[in-house]
Amino acid sequence: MSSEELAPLAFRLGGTIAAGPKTTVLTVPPDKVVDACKGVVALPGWYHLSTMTGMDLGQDIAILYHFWQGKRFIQVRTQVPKSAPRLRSISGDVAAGVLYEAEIQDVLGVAFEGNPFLGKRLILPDAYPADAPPPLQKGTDPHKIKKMMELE
Amino acid sequence: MSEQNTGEKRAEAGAGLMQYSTEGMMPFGPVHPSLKEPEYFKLYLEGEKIVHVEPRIGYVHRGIERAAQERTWIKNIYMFERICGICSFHHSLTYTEGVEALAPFEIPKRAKYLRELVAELERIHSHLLWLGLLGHWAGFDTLFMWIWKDREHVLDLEEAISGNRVNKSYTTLGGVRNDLPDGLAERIRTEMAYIEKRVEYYKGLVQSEETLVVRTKGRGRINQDVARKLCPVGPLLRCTGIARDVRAEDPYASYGDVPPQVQTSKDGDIASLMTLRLNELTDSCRMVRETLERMPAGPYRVNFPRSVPAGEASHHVEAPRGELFYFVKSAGGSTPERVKVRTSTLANILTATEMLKGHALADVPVVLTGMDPCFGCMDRISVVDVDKSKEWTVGGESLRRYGIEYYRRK
Amino acid sequence: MMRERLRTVYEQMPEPRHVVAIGACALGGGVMKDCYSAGSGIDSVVPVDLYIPGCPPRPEAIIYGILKLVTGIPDPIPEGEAIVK
Amino acid sequence: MDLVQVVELLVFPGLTFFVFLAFFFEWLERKTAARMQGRRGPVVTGPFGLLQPVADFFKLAAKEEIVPAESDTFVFRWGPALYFAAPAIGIAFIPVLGSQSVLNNPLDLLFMLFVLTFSTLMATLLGYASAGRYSTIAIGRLVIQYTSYEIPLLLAMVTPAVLGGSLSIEGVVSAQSSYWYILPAFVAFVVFIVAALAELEKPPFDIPEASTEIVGGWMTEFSGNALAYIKLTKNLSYVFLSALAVSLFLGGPGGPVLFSNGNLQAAVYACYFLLKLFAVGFLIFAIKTGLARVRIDQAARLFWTVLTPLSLAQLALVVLLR
Repeated sequence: MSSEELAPLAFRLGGTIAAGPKTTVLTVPPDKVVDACKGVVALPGWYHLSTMTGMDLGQDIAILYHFWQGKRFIQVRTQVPKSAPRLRSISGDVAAGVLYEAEIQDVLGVAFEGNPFLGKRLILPDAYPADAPPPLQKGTDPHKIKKMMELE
Repeated sequence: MSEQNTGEKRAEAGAGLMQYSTEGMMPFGPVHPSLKEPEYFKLYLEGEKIVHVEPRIGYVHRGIERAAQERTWIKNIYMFERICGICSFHHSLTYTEGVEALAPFEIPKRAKYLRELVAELERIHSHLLWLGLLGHWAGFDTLFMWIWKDREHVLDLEEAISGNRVNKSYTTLGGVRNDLPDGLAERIRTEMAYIEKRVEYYKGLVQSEETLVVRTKGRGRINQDVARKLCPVGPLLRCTGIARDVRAEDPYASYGDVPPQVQTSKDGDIASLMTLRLNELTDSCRMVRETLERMPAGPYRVNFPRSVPAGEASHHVEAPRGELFYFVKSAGGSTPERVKVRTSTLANILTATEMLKGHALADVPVVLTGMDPCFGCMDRISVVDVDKSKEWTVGGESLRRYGIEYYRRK
Repeated sequence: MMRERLRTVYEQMPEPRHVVAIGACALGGGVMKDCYSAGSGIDSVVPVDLYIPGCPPRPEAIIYGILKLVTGIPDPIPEGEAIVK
Repeated sequence: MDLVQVVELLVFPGLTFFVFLAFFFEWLERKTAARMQGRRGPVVTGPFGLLQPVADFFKLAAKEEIVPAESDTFVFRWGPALYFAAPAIGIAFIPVLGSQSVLNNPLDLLFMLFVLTFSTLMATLLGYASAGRYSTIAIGRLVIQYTSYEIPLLLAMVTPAVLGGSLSIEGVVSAQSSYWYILPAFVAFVVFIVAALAELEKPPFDIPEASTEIVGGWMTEFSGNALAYIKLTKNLSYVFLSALAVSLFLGGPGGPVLFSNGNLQAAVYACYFLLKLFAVGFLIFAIKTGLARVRIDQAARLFWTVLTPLSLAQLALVVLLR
């Protein structure tokens, strides 16, 4: 059902659609992600942004936007290279995204341009060492960070 | 983090935020009698009126999502349920059902019913806890004592079913850990009758007790437009009149067989949140009874493999505080590749600041309780006024000048 | 950060004072021990008089522990001397 | 002033007697609240936990005292003593053994008003001297609350004076030998009790010390000995205001004469007084336990728009009746 609704949007943005049993995944290039989210919330009844997930895939970082209505999820998905992790913020159009973006910025180091939390800590404690890598990036050793924070 | 590039942007963004000096700032926390967990709220006051709120919420950030990547699937259940002490079962339930969605296994029906039973018991104890705390924070300690005494009945039931009052560790991959002990069904029915009687009494009380009514009526009001924009979840969303409930819309466990009657109320203030939660309590009692009646016989658990097939799954449940969302990714190994947790309180915090604005200091505890905060879940947030793009550059005697301007505009 | 604050609060408290560590995480980190932002036991920050285990401890356990503390507090031990019973 | 008077002033029915009553009132308050809330209240120290408030007082007094660096040290140190003095002097004007009180003056009802004001003033000063943020907010609330309840309280106290045609407490008490003034001045009695709740900072008017909002209110920075005395003063004020209500509206120690012997009859009068005192105290406890805290603006609105007109109407009625 949501696949057909999404088809024109995907076509316009040059994205691809994959429909799973519960989730319809709309993959778009990073510069189209704001338009994609705007398009999803414009669909009737799809105003609810459940959350955003960031994942370290090795070379890239995947950003997932989870929208929910009824029995289905729409997942807008994009990837940014780990070497230049920046993306436009959706907080202007989908206000609920502010905190989720800030959280991803903290744990994965992705900069969301236009987010009021840009460059500020949200989830991490002040004692988290500034020179340590973001905690959810692969290869970060929790025990090393713990030592740096004098917790061990 | 590309620190060097973000400097300019930071200054730009900073200009959009409200900035006040520390005079007239009132610390609310990190350790404060009315906060059950250590959090810090900077309240900027003008007399008794709140002009700005800046919660800083990271005092219990632990780094669970990172640690989850290093533990086995089964070990993670016990860690995730310790994210939050009040809705612990819902955390483990979301996690296990999310993982089970990746594996081609059918979970026994009896296990699903048992999950719904414990989930509803937990909702009852959580809602009672909330109502008691609201009484306490409104300065009505008698209500607090009464309700928490009644809540013990539910906790005792939970202990009888699972062996522990709070962190129940009841659900597990492939079902639940143990069957319903013999003779407990009858006891649950008696206790539910008792709770229902008490809830009816409290319904009358919260409407007739004049001091409680004036403290909650019209406080922390939000409307449907704000709710659509800021995406709050759970009772906070339903009290504006939007009937969204994961249990009804996207049934999990056995909610397809024993569905809830979705409760809503119109006013969107704390008083309507109270009646809404009390109505949900009655409904939960009914659901507990129905689940017991219709529970099928059979096994309560199947064996689950140690490694989960590769794939991704999103799962959400209706925790007492609202939609609780888990995203699970498996690479086929014995540990998860990524588990993302979005707790209900994190989704509600933006709305809560919207609710606080313009209220008196005396309303802060009541309004903050209204959203039923669970800071252990929320980690840390420092909230800013997102709507206002107006520039606020105020220096030393800012608040005084702000006050003068405020009254000139009036 | 929080360590210093906790220690400050402890030192600001008027005498007599006692520290009760309640729950597995306060005792030694508990289930969160491997998390990067969680400590491993409160007794590395402030001296603890009483440990109450459990996750979470039952209310009865807390009451029992505090009663033990109230009825069985040894006299203050002079600095540098070991507790010998 | 002879020796008997000094003993009366300091021991019975003066200060010591009322301090014991203050401890007993705290016990009664805690016990009532506990029973109403389904708890047991103090049970450990003394029979039925009767000595718990005394134990608490000495425990607190023995604790280390902390003086904040930014506070006004002189006021911070000596203020609690003056704060204690207010109700301690006030109770000497309450007749306990018959219609005679230890200290008396033809205008002592006005002096009572001064004592009540002085008590609030001292609280304000103490909060101000401790220079904490919570204290500052609390004294703001305290002053607003004071300006709201003072006029109804004054009018409620004047009503029995008009009825008795006297401005002394003794005069009002002896004028009530035929009937109690609660009958013609019931509204004034209600207003007095509500205003007393505000003066005592008890729910629903515990706004200046709302623990869930501003920690300990204006007492936040106090500890040890000073806090022990502040708490004792609060309990003493409790007794003092209840005693004032008894004297003004319930005929004080008056009642049937049982003995011709003067001393025995004095003991009977003391019993009458205590019974009425506990009745009033109990009434205040029950109201306090059953209500939530209102906001400061709601409290001010209640006093200005409801209680002030009510007490004015009551006074006018009484003046017309006479």
